[in-house]
Amino acid sequence: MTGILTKRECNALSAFKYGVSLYSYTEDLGTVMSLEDAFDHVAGTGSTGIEILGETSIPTYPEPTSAWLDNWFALLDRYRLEPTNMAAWVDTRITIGRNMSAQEGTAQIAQDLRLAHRLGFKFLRPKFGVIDGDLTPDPIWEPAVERNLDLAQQLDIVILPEIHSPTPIRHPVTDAYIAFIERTGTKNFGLMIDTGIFQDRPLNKWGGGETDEIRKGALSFLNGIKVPVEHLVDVIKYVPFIQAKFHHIDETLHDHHIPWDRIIPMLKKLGYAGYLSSEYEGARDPWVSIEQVRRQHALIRKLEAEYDAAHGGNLHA
Amino acid sequence: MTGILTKRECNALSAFKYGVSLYSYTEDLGTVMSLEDAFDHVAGTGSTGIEILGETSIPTYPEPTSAWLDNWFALLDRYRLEPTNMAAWVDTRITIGRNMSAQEGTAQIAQDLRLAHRLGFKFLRPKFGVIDGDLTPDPIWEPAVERNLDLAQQLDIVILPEIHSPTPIRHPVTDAYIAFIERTGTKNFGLMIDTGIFQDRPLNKWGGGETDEIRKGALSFLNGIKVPVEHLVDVIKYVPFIQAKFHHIDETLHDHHIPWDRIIPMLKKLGYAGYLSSEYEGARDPWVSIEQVRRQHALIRKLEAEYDAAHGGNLHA
Amino acid sequence: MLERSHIQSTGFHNIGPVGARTGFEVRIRQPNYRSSRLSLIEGVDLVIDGVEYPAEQSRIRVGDREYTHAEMAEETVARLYVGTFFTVIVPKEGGLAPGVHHVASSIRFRHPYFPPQFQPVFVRDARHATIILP
Amino acid sequence: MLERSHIQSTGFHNIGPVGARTGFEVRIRQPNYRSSRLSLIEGVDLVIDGVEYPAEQSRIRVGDREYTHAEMAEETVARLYVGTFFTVIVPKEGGLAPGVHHVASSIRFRHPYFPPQFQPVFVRDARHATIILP
Ligand SMILES: [Mn+2]
Ligand SMILES: [Mn+2]
Repeated sequence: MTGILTKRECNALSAFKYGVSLYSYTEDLGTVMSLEDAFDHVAGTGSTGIEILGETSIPTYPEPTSAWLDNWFALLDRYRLEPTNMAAWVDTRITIGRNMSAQEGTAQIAQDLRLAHRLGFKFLRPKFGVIDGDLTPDPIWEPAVERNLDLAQQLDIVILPEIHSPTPIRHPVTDAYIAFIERTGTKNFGLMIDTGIFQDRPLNKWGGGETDEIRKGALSFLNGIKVPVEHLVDVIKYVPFIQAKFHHIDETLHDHHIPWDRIIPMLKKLGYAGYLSSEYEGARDPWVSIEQVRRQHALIRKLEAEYDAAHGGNLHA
Repeated sequence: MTGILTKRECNALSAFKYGVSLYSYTEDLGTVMSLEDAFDHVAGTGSTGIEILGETSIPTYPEPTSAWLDNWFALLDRYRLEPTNMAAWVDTRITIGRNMSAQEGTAQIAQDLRLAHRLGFKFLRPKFGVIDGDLTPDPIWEPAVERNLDLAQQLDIVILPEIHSPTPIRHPVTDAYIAFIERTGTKNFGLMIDTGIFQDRPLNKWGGGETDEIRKGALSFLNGIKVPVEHLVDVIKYVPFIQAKFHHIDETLHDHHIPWDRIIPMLKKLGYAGYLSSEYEGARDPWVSIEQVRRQHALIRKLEAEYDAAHGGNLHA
Repeated sequence: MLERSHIQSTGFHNIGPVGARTGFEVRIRQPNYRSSRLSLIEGVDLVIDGVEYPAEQSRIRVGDREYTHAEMAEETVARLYVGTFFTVIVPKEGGLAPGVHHVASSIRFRHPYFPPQFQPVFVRDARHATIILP
Repeated sequence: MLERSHIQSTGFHNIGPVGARTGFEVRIRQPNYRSSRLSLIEGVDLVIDGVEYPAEQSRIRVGDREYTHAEMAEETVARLYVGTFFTVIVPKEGGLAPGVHHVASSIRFRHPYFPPQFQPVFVRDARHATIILP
């Protein structure tokens, strides 16, 4: 390819940033892997970013000890990693008989925003409880987020609800988030895409710790909701961060469920230059996750390099 | 049983002491288990004693850091365990072309005696290199030990070579150790029995990290050398410590290789009142060792209780 | 570090005076991928050698603190952290016999982000474990 | 903590400048039950995708220090501790291609307490491992 590049082509040659969510190492953490080991594995992929689950990674969440904080910053420094997204939860059905009020939800998000900021994160993903089989978030999500927009701006953090299977891109839940962004004009709320929405072949294992009961009830979900990658066009301008969900990549670098060969060219074409943060969610036999994450990085980097080679070379190298 | 007990019967009612060697957790240590975890597992068996391998358990052997020493004593205190035996090695064939001199062997043992003493151990088991297929120890063993007898006495440590399969009790190697004790009159040298010498059924797995080459060459060894438990009578007066080697105990508390139902009554009859320090050496799948050690303690305690019940009750409870 | 199985080998033992045991304890690893407010755990049911010990009759110890089933349900601040265990304390006159037992556990998790029809989720495990001291 | 397999996932990577790689490295867990003077390790042979990389042509890094095969043989003080890894540094022009490789390792241990006819003992492992960056 020669000649002057169009604006879109220039964008297309921006590079992905690579990261890993410690969710990938679920069950390994605490049984065969320490937080420091996890840093080593993330850095060993050539990543620049690390994503944590606040209440999982911080042993005294919501209040880290000063020793933990010292260690956190020492690890970031030693392994040359930057904090990307911190995952958090708003446990709306907080007891069996009572739901959180909007005020409690607001306090939860404010607490997590402050914690994420202390640790150096740029994104906060709150996971709200849902009220129905369509996974409609508890209505407190909107006031709880809105009352925190000023705080998020002060702390320079973007709050990102996750577009996660079985909720697709074109869905009232996603529409409601976009309407909120348009109404408030905020720069501190956006969408996080979880690539599990593109899954197009059935899962026979699931790493989320769920059991037979779930499996039977949610069978169609586990077959993959097969969102067409073209739907990214609708929302990409609201998407500063992507969780690269996957379940199994074999020795030939073939992913059995997620169509990276369509996702990656589309993200490149759309000029996405944010993180792809690995979220392995497959077999939880000890240590399998470490190698699976490495395979995903090899696969995605290869697809990115192929796209770059086919579109005028890697200008950002 | 009623009436006045004979001297032997009184002796027979002395109680075993229970301990665990961290050798049991080989391969788990450093992959799924920390030193502190190991203390927890040992204490969880109801043991009072802990046995370590000096160069395995001390990450900067031969010189522990002061932080490690502080932690060691804190763990002993927290888990109410006493140090029993420290295993050590005299690597006689120290390079491919050169053997240790008697002077070097002496220095090695002195170093380990001092280290064992610092950590509070009462026994030191040096494992010498051998010079032939009969497992005859390198002749430096005798001067290297003899030159350390005064030091051992000062430090109140008993040096214990291990009577380990395929070397039985009635063997020139054992005879030489006993002759040494008789000649020197020392109280700081004795025999450690490894219960692997009583193995009377073949092993199909071996946990020592050895490979096919060894397995083929040492086949008769792996079948068990079947030392009669009655041979303990010959040497028990030189035996202050026993390593309770075993390989597999099933869910019915049946040991597949070691005849505890003969060993335990014999040790009771002989009035043995020292430690039985578990040495699990079986399948090394992660975490299996923890449960195997617990089964051994349940089995041996049951046999001890049965013996006591049949011989006038447990006077030491 | 904890064993991968939910039920831990160490910590399975009788409680109460020797000869007059009042029950037994089992250590369970918090197996979920995130820490959990105690109020999100609706109970831990055990089955030992086929005998059921339902959550409602046991207590749970987290660190140094013990909770009844009703207290757990209202505890919205204290958490079961990932990488830690909790202890199920089960009353049983005489305790369990020394030897190997078959132990099954089922944790009833409420995940607020799961649809209402999937509440609670039962997270199960089973294994052999050994009581050493009578 | 290290992976149970001798060959570690992390640490398997090319070395030298991008575009002009000079070789690759593999991390190996010290798999013996006791720490080992370097002089007791007579070498670490690798086979990657069927291609042999004999110990004599590699170097070993322990902590910050690198050893040639000959230097290892004479190093009687420094040890490979249990719970730690060492790195095998293999010269190979261009390095290894990104992707999944089959990696086999064989450590030649000399155990002085084994009879002379069993020296050295070859302690082997094998697995798939991934090179990420070209
Ligand atoms: Mn996700
Ligand atoms: Mn032994």
